[in-house]
Amino acid sequence: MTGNSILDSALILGGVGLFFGFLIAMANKKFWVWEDPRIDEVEELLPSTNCGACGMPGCRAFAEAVVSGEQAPSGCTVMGSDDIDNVAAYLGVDAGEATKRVARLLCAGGKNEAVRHSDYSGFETCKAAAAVAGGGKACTWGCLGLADCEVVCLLDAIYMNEDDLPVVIPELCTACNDCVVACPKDLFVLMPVEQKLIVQCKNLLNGDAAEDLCSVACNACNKCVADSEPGVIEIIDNLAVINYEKNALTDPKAISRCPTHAIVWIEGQQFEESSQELEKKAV
Amino acid sequence: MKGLLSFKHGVHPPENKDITAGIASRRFPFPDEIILPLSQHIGTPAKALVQPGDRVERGDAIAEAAGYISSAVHATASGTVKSIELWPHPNGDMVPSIRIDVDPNSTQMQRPRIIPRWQDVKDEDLSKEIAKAGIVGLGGAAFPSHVKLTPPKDQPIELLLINGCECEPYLTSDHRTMLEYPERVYLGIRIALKALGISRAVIGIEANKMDAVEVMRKAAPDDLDVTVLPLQVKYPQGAEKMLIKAVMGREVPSGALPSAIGAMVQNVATAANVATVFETGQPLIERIITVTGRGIRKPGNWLIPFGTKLRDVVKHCGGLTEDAAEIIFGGPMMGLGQANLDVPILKATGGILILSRDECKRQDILPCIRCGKCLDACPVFLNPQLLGILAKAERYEEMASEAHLSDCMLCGCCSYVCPSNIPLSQLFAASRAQLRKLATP
Amino acid sequence: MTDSIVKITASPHVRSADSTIRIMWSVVISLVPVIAASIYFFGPSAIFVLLASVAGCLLTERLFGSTPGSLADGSAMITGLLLGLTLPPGFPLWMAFLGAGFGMAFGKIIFGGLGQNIFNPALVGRAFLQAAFPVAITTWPAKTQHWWTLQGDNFALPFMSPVVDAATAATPLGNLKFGDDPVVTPLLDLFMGTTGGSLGETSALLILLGGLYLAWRGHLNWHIPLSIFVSAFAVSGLFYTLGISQFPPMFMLLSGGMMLGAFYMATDMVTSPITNKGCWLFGFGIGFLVVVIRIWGGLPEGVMYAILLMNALVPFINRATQPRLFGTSGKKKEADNE
Amino acid sequence: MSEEGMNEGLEVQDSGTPPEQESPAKAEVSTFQLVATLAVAGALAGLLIVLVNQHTKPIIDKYKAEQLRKAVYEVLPGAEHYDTYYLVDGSLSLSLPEGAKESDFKRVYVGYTAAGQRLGVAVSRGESGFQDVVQIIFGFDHVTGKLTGMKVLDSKETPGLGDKIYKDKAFVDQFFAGPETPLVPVKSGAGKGLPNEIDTITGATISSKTVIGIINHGLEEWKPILDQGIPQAPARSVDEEAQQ
Amino acid sequence: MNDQTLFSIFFSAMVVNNFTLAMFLGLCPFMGVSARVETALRMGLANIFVLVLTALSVWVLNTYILETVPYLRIISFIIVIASLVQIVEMAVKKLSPTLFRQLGIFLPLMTTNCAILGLAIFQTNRGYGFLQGLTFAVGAGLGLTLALVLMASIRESLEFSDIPGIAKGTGLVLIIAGILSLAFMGFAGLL
Amino acid sequence: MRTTTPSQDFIRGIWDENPVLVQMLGLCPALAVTNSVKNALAMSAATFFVICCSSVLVSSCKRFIPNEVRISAYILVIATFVTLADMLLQAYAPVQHKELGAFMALIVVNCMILGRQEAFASKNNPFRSLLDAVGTGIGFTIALLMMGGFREILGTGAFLEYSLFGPNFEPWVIMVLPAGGFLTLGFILLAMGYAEHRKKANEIVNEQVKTAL
Ligand SMILES: Cc1cc2nc3c(=O)[nH]c(=O)nc-3n(C[C@H](O)[C@H](O)[C@H](O)COP(=O)(O)O)c2cc1C
Ligand SMILES: Cc1cc2nc3c(=O)[nH]c(=O)nc-3n(C[C@H](O)[C@H](O)[C@H](O)COP(=O)(O)O)c2cc1C
Ligand SMILES: Cc1cc2nc3c(=O)[nH]c(=O)nc-3n(C[C@H](O)[C@H](O)[C@H](O)COP(=O)(O)O)c2cc1C
Ligand SMILES: Cc1cc2nc3c(=O)[nH]c(=O)nc-3n(C[C@H](O)[C@H](O)[C@H](O)CO)c2cc1C
Ligand code: SF4
Ligand code: SF4
Ligand code: SF4
Ligand code: SF4
Ligand code: FES
Repeated sequence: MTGNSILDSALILGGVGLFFGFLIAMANKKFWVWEDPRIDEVEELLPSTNCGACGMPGCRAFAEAVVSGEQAPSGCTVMGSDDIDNVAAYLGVDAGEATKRVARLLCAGGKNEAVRHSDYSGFETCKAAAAVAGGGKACTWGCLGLADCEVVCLLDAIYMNEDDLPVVIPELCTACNDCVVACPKDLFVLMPVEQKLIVQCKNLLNGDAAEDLCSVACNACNKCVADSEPGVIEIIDNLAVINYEKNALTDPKAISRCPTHAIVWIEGQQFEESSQELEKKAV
Repeated sequence: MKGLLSFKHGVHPPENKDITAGIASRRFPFPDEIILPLSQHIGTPAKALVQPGDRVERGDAIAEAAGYISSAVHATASGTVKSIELWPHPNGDMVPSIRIDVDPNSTQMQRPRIIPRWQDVKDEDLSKEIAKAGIVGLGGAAFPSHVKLTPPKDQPIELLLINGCECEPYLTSDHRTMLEYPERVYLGIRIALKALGISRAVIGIEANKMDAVEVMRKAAPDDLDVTVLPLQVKYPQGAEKMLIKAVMGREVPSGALPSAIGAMVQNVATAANVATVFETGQPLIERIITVTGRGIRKPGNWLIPFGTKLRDVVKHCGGLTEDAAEIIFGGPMMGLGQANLDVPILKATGGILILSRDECKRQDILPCIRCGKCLDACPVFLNPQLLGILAKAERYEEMASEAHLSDCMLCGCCSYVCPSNIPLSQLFAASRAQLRKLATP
Repeated sequence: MTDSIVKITASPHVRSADSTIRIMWSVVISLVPVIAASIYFFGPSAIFVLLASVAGCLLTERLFGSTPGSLADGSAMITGLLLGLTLPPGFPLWMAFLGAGFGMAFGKIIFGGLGQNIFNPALVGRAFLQAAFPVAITTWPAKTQHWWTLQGDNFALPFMSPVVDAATAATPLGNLKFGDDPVVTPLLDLFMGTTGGSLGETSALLILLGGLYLAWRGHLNWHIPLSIFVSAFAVSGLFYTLGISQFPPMFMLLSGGMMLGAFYMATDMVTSPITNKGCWLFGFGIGFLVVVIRIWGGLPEGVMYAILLMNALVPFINRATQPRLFGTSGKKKEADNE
Repeated sequence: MSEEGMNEGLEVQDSGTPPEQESPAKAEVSTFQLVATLAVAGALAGLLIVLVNQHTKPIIDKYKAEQLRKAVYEVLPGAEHYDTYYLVDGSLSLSLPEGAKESDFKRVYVGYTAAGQRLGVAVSRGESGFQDVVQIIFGFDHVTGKLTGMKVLDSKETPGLGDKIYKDKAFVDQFFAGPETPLVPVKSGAGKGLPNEIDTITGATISSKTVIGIINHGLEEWKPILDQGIPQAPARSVDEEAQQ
Repeated sequence: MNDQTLFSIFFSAMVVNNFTLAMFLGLCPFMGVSARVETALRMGLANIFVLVLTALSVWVLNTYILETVPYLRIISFIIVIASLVQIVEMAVKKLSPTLFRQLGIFLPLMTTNCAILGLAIFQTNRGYGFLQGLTFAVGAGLGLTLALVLMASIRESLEFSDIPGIAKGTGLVLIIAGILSLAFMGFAGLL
Repeated sequence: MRTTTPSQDFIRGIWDENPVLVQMLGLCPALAVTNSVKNALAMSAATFFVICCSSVLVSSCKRFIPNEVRISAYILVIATFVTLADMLLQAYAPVQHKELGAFMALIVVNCMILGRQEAFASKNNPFRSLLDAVGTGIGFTIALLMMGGFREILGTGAFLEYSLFGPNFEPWVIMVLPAGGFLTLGFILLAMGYAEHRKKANEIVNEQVKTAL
């Protein structure tokens, strides 16, 4: 080793650096492309590990996807939840809904109320059962109780109760519409929590014909119409229909004389459970 | 059996046709009540023409077609209209239906009317007469026949195929139709040929009905260019595309109608009923229906008026046996399971099958073992295994775009062979329903 | 039955008699002659090794399997038997048990259980053992004098090395490839099974019979063994006539795990392609790889690796060999491209 | 799945801050700055590395030479010093042609006793074994052709199996027992007692045979060259040796 | 100097000593980008491209510049790779946005992919010449692509399986890689 | 933006965001050189050295580095230290150096290190960066030791070459092979997944009970 080699190596490395620095500078000039500056910002917030675990080729690509809305910030597995919040906050994710909405079930005919005239056997999903003679339930509008909605709800906001009816936990429901799409009987409706008066039935028969199928069916007796402010409830096709335009006028009196309890006033969760069931859960 | 014309893949379930094949058809007594749903066919439901309290005679039109693809409904017995209300339909829904209290004292005669001579009707107007008589395809789909008889101008029909395959196990109604009414079938063929403006027809019959082949050959009029062709016994030989493949050796292009390759398929019973319209003036109000299976005491073939309730049929046929387990409208492969004895018999009901517990034993559903048997069974060369896992994962769009769900005939071959008992065709039916729901906002 | 109907189900309302459970147990039954032969040739050691590996499989499935009743479907039994049949008779039982547990847990259960695995569980177990205990799994004790004498050191203590004092014998493949004076074992011996080797790789005849029975019953896809044999025969025949390899083609087919692999392991429907076209490709690939590994590889036998490698390709093959839709030319429609 | 869920929850509660619209106006970076950064950094790095290299190189070189010397002495038991001969144009030479790179030439090491007597020749050579190339050095008496020793310099053979070619003393010792060449591999215990037999390792036949193959091929290659005669090395003193 | 034949270099780099499954190179992208076949294939192609580029530059560096200062290898290689990748990325982005969307976005991953530097180092250590280096790069690249695509097709088909909760994610991917690696041992000794 | 305390900087990398086990970074060395504890230690030590030095240097010089050549510059810094570590190891622990082989040089491209420079050192002061680097380095060491220990014990029956089970132990050769590397990391992740699963299951039950009551 001589002093020469010190010079050599400094020169070589410096030279290589010079060369490529120059190249990069040139390339930078020549190949400049405008980009959304937010991408840079988001990239700053990302962990920059370029691991690709998000399925995107590298953090920058992920940042682009997040900025363009194709990916949710939570797609990054490396970031902690605080960091995810930061990214979401930076991008100004929509403010929460002004009025909270939840999914409500328009059927109360569980296995203890509704008549089954046949046993469905086969693939245990509501969609599959609905394709076979309506699923074996006498009321063709009613809930089949095979829990497609429970499965599809990503937030575990739905559980099936002892009556084989899906119960929506209002605190967990984000009104994502998944259950509405999933139910082959179209029994879910998203509605504001303030709408407390609900007809839990879709049966279009009247009188005994309806009650023969289900003990909590709306039999179109008109009592609720009489018991509420005019125009709030109307019987259409043998079913009580509430006009939510006039939601302010609704009041619990409407349900007082309903012979089948098809119409209900809900202060939170549908289908309150018996204390017995709660105890069983707690164990 | 080998060496006969057929198609690739398919299955061969036990035929069980001997239960009723030898029993001649008899007229079914008129029940006390008739229920006639306004939608007994593919297309828009018909529009009622009567009010509760109206008196109707057998053969009167009580609902008219509500559009081009729609079909009229006629009173199948004389009596009084009781109401028009929601009533259970064999497909599981509640649909608006006309209820008629049958007059027990009526002679059940039709009103006299002028019957046009079919030879004199203009070719184009034949289908209008057929439409007026409420004729729909009796092969199962209940597609209004007048629509099929007026093919698009740019796709001229060259060959009329008469479908006498009756590939569904157990059922023998088409078989009996051919044995008992060969002349009517031929008259129906003449009328259809005239309506289509062509001259050649082929009658395809599965080789397990050689007596029908004989009868049809014997009855063949000399002046008609008709061939009676025995076909290999294989399910679903009677499906339109399979029949065409077997007879013409050509595949109906995916997504296209048979008219794309110049073919038109009509069921033998449909042909026979077309003939009746011009022979006696009777619209489509009754047909031969096979009541069979080991779950019914007295199986047989019956000429049953539509709208008769399942309950009445069962009662008249001796009732259910102890181990009856399932009631099915149609054959065991594609028929609809019935949950309610109040459902009425429809135009498309070719048979009522009551299976005993042994016949429809079912094992647990196991995971798919990727054996590929379903691929080897599917007559339209789909990949039911892939469709199945996609359906389970609820990836309906992919089913349609990647796996060609729309080409599935729901024939059930895949479910039939699946050793893991996966109800594939049921999943596909459900997926289609879900896709339809997603498409309509 | 009265007014109310007991059952409604979807169409079709009748089903073929075939069932997965029946298929699986038929496979077990068709293996009985092979098992009997292995006991005949190797004595009680064969029973012990098979028991250990079956026990490992059943226990693992019972403990970790997703559904409690999954033992009844017979697939765990098959895995155990087939793994046992690929092991040498003197194999320590603790190793057989361990390999069976590994194969079941990481070859099957972790993928979600029956029907969902990518690799053949029995072969995953064997590959693990081959890599973990390469000496023990290639130790073929020489034939003992008496039928009832144990071979090798079946009862080595867990985690301890087996002690083998008896002389070791060479398998037909090892002999031809690594032997000091390579000889081609007579085909008749291979056919009847009077040669050394793993429990199940001895009698080609019995395996052939079992396989044909299954093929006749429709429980295995005959395209696979056929294509394996065709390609192995053709490729090895080519190299043999060119003078590049010392393996005569018939020897290639009858020796080692070829028969068992082709009839029982490559045909596992879960881990083989779904279309017949795919099965042809799969089989050709296996046959080719076996020949290449046997002729040039560092190991005398390549059936296991060939099958595992092709197993890995199955998802890809499945993608590439979708059936042609009725009424289309088979080429992807234009619309599908975007 | 749950992550998406998390996000879903977030959307509801979080009132969200509007995006910071003031886009950080990208300051135009001067070309000079880019070039300078890399060049200076490179030069500094080079400097640092060279300094450390100056410190470590002698140690590393010494270690390497030491390793080689040890290996040569090990496979030529009794040797006290050795000379490196290069194969230049088909014959052995002690020196390289002007300006040639050392690494381009094949070489052998000729070992001497303390008395300056030629003991034998050591050759380093590699061939592929079970996993990858096995590199060994072996010594032999170039007159009688008998082996004097063998040492594995580099191998990636399977630990526990192939690595026995250097860990299994019984196997290695056979090469020091002066077997005749060419060597013949035999299964352990199956030999006929010939003087050129080597017992292979059970379970690592391939690796064993690789070692034997390397030696046989090495001899085939070098024997004819050595038989042409080895040019005499200039006598050297013990001091020189120490300096090397 | 190295006298391995081109075929053996190629075959060895591709299967026998597969970079991913036998040599543990480039595992981070292997884990990350192997979820979909399309992506995996593109990543593989981008890999091959950069590997070839690297092999070329390394050969130039080795033959003309680094002869006297071997200890500067690591650092020079990596500067060259990092800069080249960056420049190519910029160029592709500008010149062909389509190509950039398909391949270019994988480029940044390359700088921290040890397969690339690994190739440079092995190429140097084994003294590969120009053609040998190129062959090595292509073989290694194809090997990476093979492993990526295999893994991706397996993972895609597993989307429908009921993977037990604890195995969802990387654990299962590693086990599959382990089994693949076991299977690739079948090629041992082939060359 | 991020508000963390210095002690969090330090702790984080050790377990909760362990670079290998959680973030899946730097997998190549973690799998390649962990067939013995000794190698694992040597690799950890070298990596530790490199990550600490580069973090401090990068965070001190961050002002001078233009964005466009950021990556090149970081890599240059890292490569310098790797070269130094390489030479030092070669001089003072030649045996280990040989065992680690090319992976010593490959520390340069260990995405974990570059990741820390990009994500942390380039935005924080040298002290915090050092803390972060030390934490990450310890996390890396822990992961490597877990793997090395598991593989060496099963693969050779020894720990740090000290025989644990006596001479009759049958080594599991697979553990020291490449496949064993993948499987070992797989096992560790499965075990962690299992622990996580249990924790979550408990939480869910608790929550359900809470919401139900
Ligand atoms: C809009 C529409 C138009 C149709 N046009 C014809 C036609 O022109 N010719 C024909 O033979 N069938 C026509 N069909 C009927 C179908 O081809 C087919 O016969 C019917 O759907 C029932 O067949 P299947 O019982 O085999 O399912 C048409 C169907 C639809 C929905
Ligand atoms: C799977 C399947 C099986 C069928 N089997 C028969 C059959 O056996 N006999 C029959 O006439 N029609 C059968 N069809 C209906 C025919 O496809 C076709 O719709 C009918 O023959 C047309 O005649 P139509 O309009 O007069 O009903 C079947 C359809 C499908 C999808
Ligand atoms: C995981 C594994 C690693 C192996 N490693 C080696 C090895 O390093 N060297 C070797 O010669 N054979 C190795 N083998 C090859 C087998 O042990 C082979 O059967 C053996 O070389 C044949 O020798 P034998 O006749 O003594 O059994 C290995 C096999 C396996 C499965
Ligand atoms: C023809 C046939 C061959 C089979 N071969 C194997 C086999 O080689 N290994 C195995 O573990 N299971 C085998 N099985 C059983 C079963 O398919 C296997 O356990 C599944 O891979 C588990 O999902 C076989 C089953 C059949 C029907
Ligand atoms: S699926 Fe969506 S809308 Fe339905 S209950 Fe769950 S969170 Fe609410
Ligand atoms: S609400 Fe709908 S999806 Fe849910 S269980 Fe009832 S029928 Fe099924
Ligand atoms: S139901 Fe559909 S997928 Fe199944 S066999 Fe029939 S056509 Fe094919
Ligand atoms: S027949 Fe059933 S088990 Fe076999 S591949 Fe098809 S769906 Fe799977
Ligand atoms: S350490 Fe990340 S790719 Fe190798």
